[in-house]
Amino acid sequence: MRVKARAVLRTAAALALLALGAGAVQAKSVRWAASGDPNTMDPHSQNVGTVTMVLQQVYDPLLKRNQDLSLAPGLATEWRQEEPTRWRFTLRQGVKFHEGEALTAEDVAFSVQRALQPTSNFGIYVDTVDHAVAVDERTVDIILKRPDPILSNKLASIFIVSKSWSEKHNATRPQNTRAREEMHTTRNTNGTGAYRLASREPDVRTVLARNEAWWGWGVEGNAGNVTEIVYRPIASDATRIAALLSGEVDFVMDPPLQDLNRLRAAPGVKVIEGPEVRSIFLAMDVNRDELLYGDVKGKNPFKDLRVRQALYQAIDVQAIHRTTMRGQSVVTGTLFPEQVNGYVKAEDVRLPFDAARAKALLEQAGYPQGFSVTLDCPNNRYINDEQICQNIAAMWSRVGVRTAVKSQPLAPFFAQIQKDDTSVYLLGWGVPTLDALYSFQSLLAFRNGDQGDGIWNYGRYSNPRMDALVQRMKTDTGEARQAAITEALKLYREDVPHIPLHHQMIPWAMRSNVQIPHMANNQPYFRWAVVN
Amino acid sequence: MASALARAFDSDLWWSFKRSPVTVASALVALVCILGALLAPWIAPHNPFDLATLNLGDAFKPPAWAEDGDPLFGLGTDDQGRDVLSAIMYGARISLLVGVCAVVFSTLVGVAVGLLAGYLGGTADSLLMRIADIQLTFPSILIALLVDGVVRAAVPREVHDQIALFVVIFAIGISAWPQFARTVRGSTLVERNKEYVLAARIIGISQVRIMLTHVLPNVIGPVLVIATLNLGFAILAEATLSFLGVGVPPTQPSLGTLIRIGNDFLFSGEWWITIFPGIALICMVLSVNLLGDWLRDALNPRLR
Amino acid sequence: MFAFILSRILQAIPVMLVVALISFAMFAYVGDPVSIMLGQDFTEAQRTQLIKDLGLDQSFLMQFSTFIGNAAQGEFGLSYRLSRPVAQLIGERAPATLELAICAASIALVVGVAMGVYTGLYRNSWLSRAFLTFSLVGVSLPPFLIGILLILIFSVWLGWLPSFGRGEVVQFGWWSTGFLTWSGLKALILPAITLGLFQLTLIMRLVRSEMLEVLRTDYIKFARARGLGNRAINFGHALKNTLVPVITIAGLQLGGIIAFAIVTETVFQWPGMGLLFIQSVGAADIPVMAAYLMLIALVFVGINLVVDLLYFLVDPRLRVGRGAAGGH
Amino acid sequence: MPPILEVRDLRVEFPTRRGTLTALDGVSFDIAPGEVLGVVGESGAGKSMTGAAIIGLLEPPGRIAGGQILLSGKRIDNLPYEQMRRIRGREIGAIFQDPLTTLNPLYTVGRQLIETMQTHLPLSDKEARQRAIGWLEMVGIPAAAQRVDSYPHEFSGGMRQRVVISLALCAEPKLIVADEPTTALDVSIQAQIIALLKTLAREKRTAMMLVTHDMGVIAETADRVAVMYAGRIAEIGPVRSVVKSAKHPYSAGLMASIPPLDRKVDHLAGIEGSMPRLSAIPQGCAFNPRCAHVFARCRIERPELLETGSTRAACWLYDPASEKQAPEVMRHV
Repeated sequence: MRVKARAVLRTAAALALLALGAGAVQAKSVRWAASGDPNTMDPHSQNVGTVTMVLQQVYDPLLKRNQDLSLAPGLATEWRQEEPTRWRFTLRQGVKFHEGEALTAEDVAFSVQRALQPTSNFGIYVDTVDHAVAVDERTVDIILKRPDPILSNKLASIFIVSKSWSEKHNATRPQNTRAREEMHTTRNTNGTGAYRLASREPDVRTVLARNEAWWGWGVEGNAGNVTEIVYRPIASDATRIAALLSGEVDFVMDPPLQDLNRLRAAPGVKVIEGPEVRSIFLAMDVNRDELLYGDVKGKNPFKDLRVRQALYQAIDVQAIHRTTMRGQSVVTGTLFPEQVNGYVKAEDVRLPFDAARAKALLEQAGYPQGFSVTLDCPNNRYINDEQICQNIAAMWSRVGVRTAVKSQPLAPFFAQIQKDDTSVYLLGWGVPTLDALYSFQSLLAFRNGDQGDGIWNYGRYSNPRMDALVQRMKTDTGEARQAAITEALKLYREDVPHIPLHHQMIPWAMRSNVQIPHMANNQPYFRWAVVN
Repeated sequence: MASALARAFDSDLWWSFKRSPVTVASALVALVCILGALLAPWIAPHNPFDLATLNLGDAFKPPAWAEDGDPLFGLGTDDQGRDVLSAIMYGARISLLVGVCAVVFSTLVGVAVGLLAGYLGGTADSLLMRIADIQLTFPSILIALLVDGVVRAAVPREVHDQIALFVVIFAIGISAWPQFARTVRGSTLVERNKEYVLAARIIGISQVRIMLTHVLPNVIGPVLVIATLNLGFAILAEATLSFLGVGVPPTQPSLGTLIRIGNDFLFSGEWWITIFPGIALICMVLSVNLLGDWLRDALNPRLR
Repeated sequence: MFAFILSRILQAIPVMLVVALISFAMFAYVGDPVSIMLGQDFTEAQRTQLIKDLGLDQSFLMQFSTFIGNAAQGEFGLSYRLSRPVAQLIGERAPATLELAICAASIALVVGVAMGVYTGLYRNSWLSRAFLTFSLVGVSLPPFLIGILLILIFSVWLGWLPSFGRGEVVQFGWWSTGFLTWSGLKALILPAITLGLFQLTLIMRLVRSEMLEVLRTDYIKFARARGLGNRAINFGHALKNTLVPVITIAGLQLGGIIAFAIVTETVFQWPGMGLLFIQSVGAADIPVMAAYLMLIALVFVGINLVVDLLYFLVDPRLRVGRGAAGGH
Repeated sequence: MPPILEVRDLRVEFPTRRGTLTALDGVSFDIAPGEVLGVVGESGAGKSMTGAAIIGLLEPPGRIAGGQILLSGKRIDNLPYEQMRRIRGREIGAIFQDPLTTLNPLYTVGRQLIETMQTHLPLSDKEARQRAIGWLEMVGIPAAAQRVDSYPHEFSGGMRQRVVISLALCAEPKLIVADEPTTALDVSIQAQIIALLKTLAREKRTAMMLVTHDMGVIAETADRVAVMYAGRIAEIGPVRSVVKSAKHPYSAGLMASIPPLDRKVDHLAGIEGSMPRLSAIPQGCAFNPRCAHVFARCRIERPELLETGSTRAACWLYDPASEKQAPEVMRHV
C-alpha cells in the first residue's frame, strides 16, 4: 500500500504546530457539524458512517488505522496467524474503560461474539469468524470458519466493549433498530477511547470529553490537543455553511460542493480535500424477466448487454464531474478506487461517452424508440446524489430512454431497494476493509444466504464465474488472490452489471485554527486534531 | 346591497382603479405574471420539462448581462442546465394553477356551505358553523401539511406522484373555506328576511333558485375580495409546502420548489437560481395582495 | 366563570376526539406498523405474535380506546427513527419550540399592536404609509425566504448573530432554557423575528382595521363630544374595544406561529418540535407524527380557552349569559 | 339677552374625488339662552351636519369653508383642537341618535360619567361618584346608587338614552346639541325622553338645538324651528307660525305630513320627487324642480332668507321684486 505523501506532510505540519503550542494546557473545544445524526450509540448495531464517526472517538478496536489507513496496534499490541483458521491477539496492558473497568481478554472475546449476534450490523467484518476465546488475561484467540486473508483489516472496524458493563445493563446483544428497540446502549457508551461521551441529545448535540487516561496519548503520533468535541447535526446545507462562516462551528465534514469556492475565499476558513474510498455507480435489475418500472412489457431490456452498454455510453461522466461535482470526483471505470487492495490500473477504463453509439446499440437491441424507466435515487446520502440522477435522466432521455427520477431520503430508499423493488438505482459503496473482496462479495456475488454474499446486490446480478472468483478471494492469498481480483475486475467491465461513475472526493471545511488530517474513509480522528 | 354587483363594476370602481398608480402597476405586474405563466409553452425560450433538450454543459450560466452570460439564457441556468427564465414561467404556471384551483375550490365549498347554513338556519346552521369555527382555530398551513402528509402516507408513492397536484390543491383549498362560509352566511341571513325573498318564496320559486339568483349576487363583492386576498395566501402556502419538500412533485417544479433547489446555491455565488424565482414569487403575491387590498377598499366605501 | 370554563372544556372534548381519531388512524393503518417492525425476515408466528402484542387483533373500538388511554398518559410508543419513547423526544424539544414561539408571539403582539394602533390613529402620516407598505411586503414574503435573507445579512455578511441552533442552554429539570445565556439569547433573535414577522404584519393590519372600525363608532364620537382627551379616547376607549376582536384573531394567529415554527425551525435548524416533525415526515416516523398532531391540537384547545377567558375578562357583555351580547 | 349661539353664514364643504361638494351653504341662525331650536328636514338636508359643525366634530374630509360660529359671542369655529375639546362637554353637550351604540360597552356608566366630569370639573373621585349617582337619579334611573356600576348592556334602550342625557349634561353645558335623540327609541318611550329633555333644559336653563325629522317632537318641544333643505335653511321662525302657516312651499309640504309620529318622513305629501344629491344641487333655489310655484327667477338666482312676517323664508315668492314677474302657477299659500 502506498503511503500518501500529502498525509505525511500534513501530519508533520500538525506536529510542528503542536510543538509550538506544547505545554499550554487549556480547554480546546471543537464544534463539529455534519448533516446527519447518529441514530444509536450502540457499538455493533449500525454500520453507518454517521454512527462510526462518533463512536470511533469513544471505542477502540483491536487494531487502529494510521493516517494512510494502514493498520497500527490498537488494543492489541501484537497479532499473528497461529494456524490458517486461528489468530492470536495480545492485548495492551493497563487499558481501562471510561467507567473504570480494566480491559481483559474476556471483554474482547465478548465484543467479537456480540458483533456476531443476529441483531449486529457488523456481520460482514466477522463473517469468517466462528468464535473468539480468551486464552488468558491478555490473550485472545479468534477461531475462523475458513482462512481469511484480510481478517486484521476487518477487525479494525470492530469496537471493543466491556463485558461486565454490557451484562449489567442488559445489553449483551446489539440493539435491534429494526424492531424499534431502545436499550441502554442507545444513548450510553463505555469505551476505552480517547474521548468519552459526556452528553447526548439525539438530533441536537453530542458532547465528547477528552479521556486524559487514554492509553494512546503517550503513543507517538497521537498528538491532538482537543479537550472537548461538540457535535451538532445541521441538516440544511445553507445553514451548516453559514454556521461555519460565522464561526459558530469549527469543522464541517460535508460542505456542499457548490460552496467550496466561497469557503476557500472566506477569511478564517479553509478547505482540505482528499479522495474518499467510496464509488458511485448505477446498478440495473438484470434478473427480472419483465421491466418492473417502465413501459416495456414482456421483457427486461437490462438483461440485454447492449442496452447496458448503450446506457453506459450515453453518460457524459466528464460533464457531471465538471458541473455537478465541481471537479470534486475521480471519474472511474471500475468498482473501487486505488486505495483499495486489489485495484488494477489497467481495468480502470470506461466505455467512452458516445451518444450515437448508444442509440445504435439500443436500436440493435430492439429499442429504436427507446423505452421509459424509473431511476431510484437517494437524495441525502451521497454528494449531490439527486442532481447526479437528474443529470443521468437528461442524458438517457437524449438517447431515447425516457427516465423518471424517483428520489427519496435514504431510509425509504434503502427500504425499497432492499426488497429488490427497483429497475435501476444509484448507489455509493465505501470499502472500510480497504480490500476488494468487500465490494465483490457484497455487490456482485449471488445472494445465497451466506454471511455477506450479495447482500447489497439488489440488481441480482448472477454469474457463476463471478461467484467462483469471490470464493477464491475469500481463501486464496498472495498472487493467486490478486489474479482472482484482476479477473473479477475484467469480468465486471465485460458484463456491465453496473455503470460506474466516479469515486467521491471528500472536502472537509474548517476554521483556520483547526488542524485535522483528512482521511480517505471520511472519518475524522480527533486524537490527531490540533486547535490553536 | 341589492345593487352591490352593479355598483362594483360601474365607473366608480374603474375610477378608483385609474386613480391609484400602485393598483395599476400591480395589475400590470399581475397581468405579466399571468400571461407569462399561461403562455409559457408558447413563449418560454426553452422547455425545462423536456429532459432531452437539457445539456449539462449549459449548467450554471449566469444571467445574460453578466460577464459569462449567454444570450440564449436570459436569467441564467441552474445546476441541470435549465433556463431559469423558462423554469420560472413554467413554475409560475404551477404556482398559479395550484393557487387559483385551491381558491376556486375553497370558494365553491365555502359559498355553498355559507348559503346552506344561512338559508336553512337551525341545527344545520349551527353544526356547519361549529365545524367552520373549529377549523378556523387551526392554522391553514398546518391543515394543508397534515392533509398532504396523510395522503402521502396513505397512498402508494406511484399513485401519489400522479395525484400530488390535486392533493396540494385540496389541502390548501380545504384550509380556507370557513372564511367564505362565514361571510356568505352573514349576508345570506340578512337577505333571507328581505321582502323580495319572502315574496319569491310565496310565489313558489324553488329555494335553490332563490339562493342562486337573489342571495348569491349580493355576496359576490365580499367573496371576490376574500378570494383575491386568499389567492396570495394560497400561492404562498404552496410555495411553503414545496419549500418543505411536501408540495408539488419535483417533476413539476413550482416557484417554491425552484427556490428550495436554488437555495443550495445561494451562498456559492449562483444567486440567480434562487433569487429570480424568489422575486417572481414576491411580485406575484404582492401584486395579487395589492389588488385584493384595493378591491376591498373600493368595494367598502367606509374604509376610504 | 367556572361554568363558562367548564363548558368550553366540554366543547373541546369532541375536537380532541376527532384529532385523536385521525392520529390513531395514522398510527394504526397508514404506517403499517407490523411490517415496519418486523423488517424483512420473519415467520408467520412472529407476525401473529406481534399483531397480538400490538393489540391489532382487537376490535376497532377497543384499539381506539387503548390508544386514547395511552395518549392521555403521554404514551405514544417508540419512534421508528430514533428508537426512543416519543413522549421523551417531544418533551426534550418542546421547550425549544415554546421559547421560540413565546418570543415570536411577543414580538408579533407588542410591535404588531403598536404599529396597528399607530396606523389606525394617524392614517395619513408618512410613517403609517411606510408601515402599511412594510406590512404588505411582509404578508407577501414567504417566511422561509425571510429566514434565508436574515441569515445572509446578519450571520454571513455582518457576522452579528448565529444562524442556527439554540446556543448554550441551561437545564432546569426537564426544561431547557436559552433565556439565561448570552449565546442562547443571541441565537433566539433571528428565528424569533422570522417567525414573528408574518404574524406581526397580520396583527398590525388587523388592529389597524379594527381601530378604524372602532374610531368610526358612535361611542367614540360621543366620547369626543363629551370633550374627553385624545389619550383617553384613543388608548382608553378605542384600544380597549379594539382588543375584543383582536384577542380572538390574534389568538388564532398565535396558533399560526406554532405551525410556521416548522418552517422556521427547518431554516434555522432550531432543535424544536417542528424540526422533529419534519424529520419524522421524511422518515415516515408515524408515532412521532401522531403524537405531534395530538399535542398541537391540545395547544390549540389551550389557546382557545385562554382566548375565551381573556374575552370574558375584557368584555362585560359576556359575563351575563352569552346570548345577551348585543352591540356593534 | 345676547344669544348663546350664533351661526353666521356657515358653509361646510366636502372635497371629494369628483370635486368639492357643498354640504351646508349660508346657514345662519341664533339660539338664545334657555331656548329650544328645532331643526327639521329630510335625511341629508344638513341638519346633523350643522350640529356636528357646531360641536366641531365634522367627519373628515368635511370642513368649515366659510362663515362663523360664535358661542357666547366668542368664535369657536376656528379654535385649535385642544381648546375646542375643552368646550365640548363643558359648554356644549351632545346627544346622539342611538343610545345602543353611543355608550362604550366596556365601561360602566358610572365610570363614563365620572370620566366626563373629571375632564371638565375639578372633582375628587368621591365627589364625582356622588354626582354621577345624582345625575343618574336626576335622569330617572331607579336605584341609581347600584346602577352606577352597571354596564350599558344591562340597561334598556330608553334607560340608556337617559344615561346619555346625563352624560351630555353632567358638566353643565350652556348648550345641548341633540341629534335625533328619540328616533331609535320605541314610540312609548320617545315621549318620556322628550319630556325629560324639556324639563332638564328648563331647570338648568340650558339652550338646546334639537335636530329631528319628526315634526311631532318639534311641535311639542321647540320654541323656534328651522327647516332645512339641501344644505340651506328654507325657513326659520317660531314653532307655532311654521307649523300652522309655513311660508316656504317646502315647509308647507313638510308640515302637511304631521303627525305621522311613528313614521319617518320619506315622502312628502303633495311634493313630487326627492331632495337633490349634494353633487347635483340645481342652480337658483334648490327646491325649484319640485316646487309647485316655481318661476323663472327661482331657476337662476338663489333666494336669501326673507322676512315674511312671522317667519323668515328663503323663497322668491316673498321678494317684493318678484311680484313683477308672473308666477307660473297660481299661488295657493
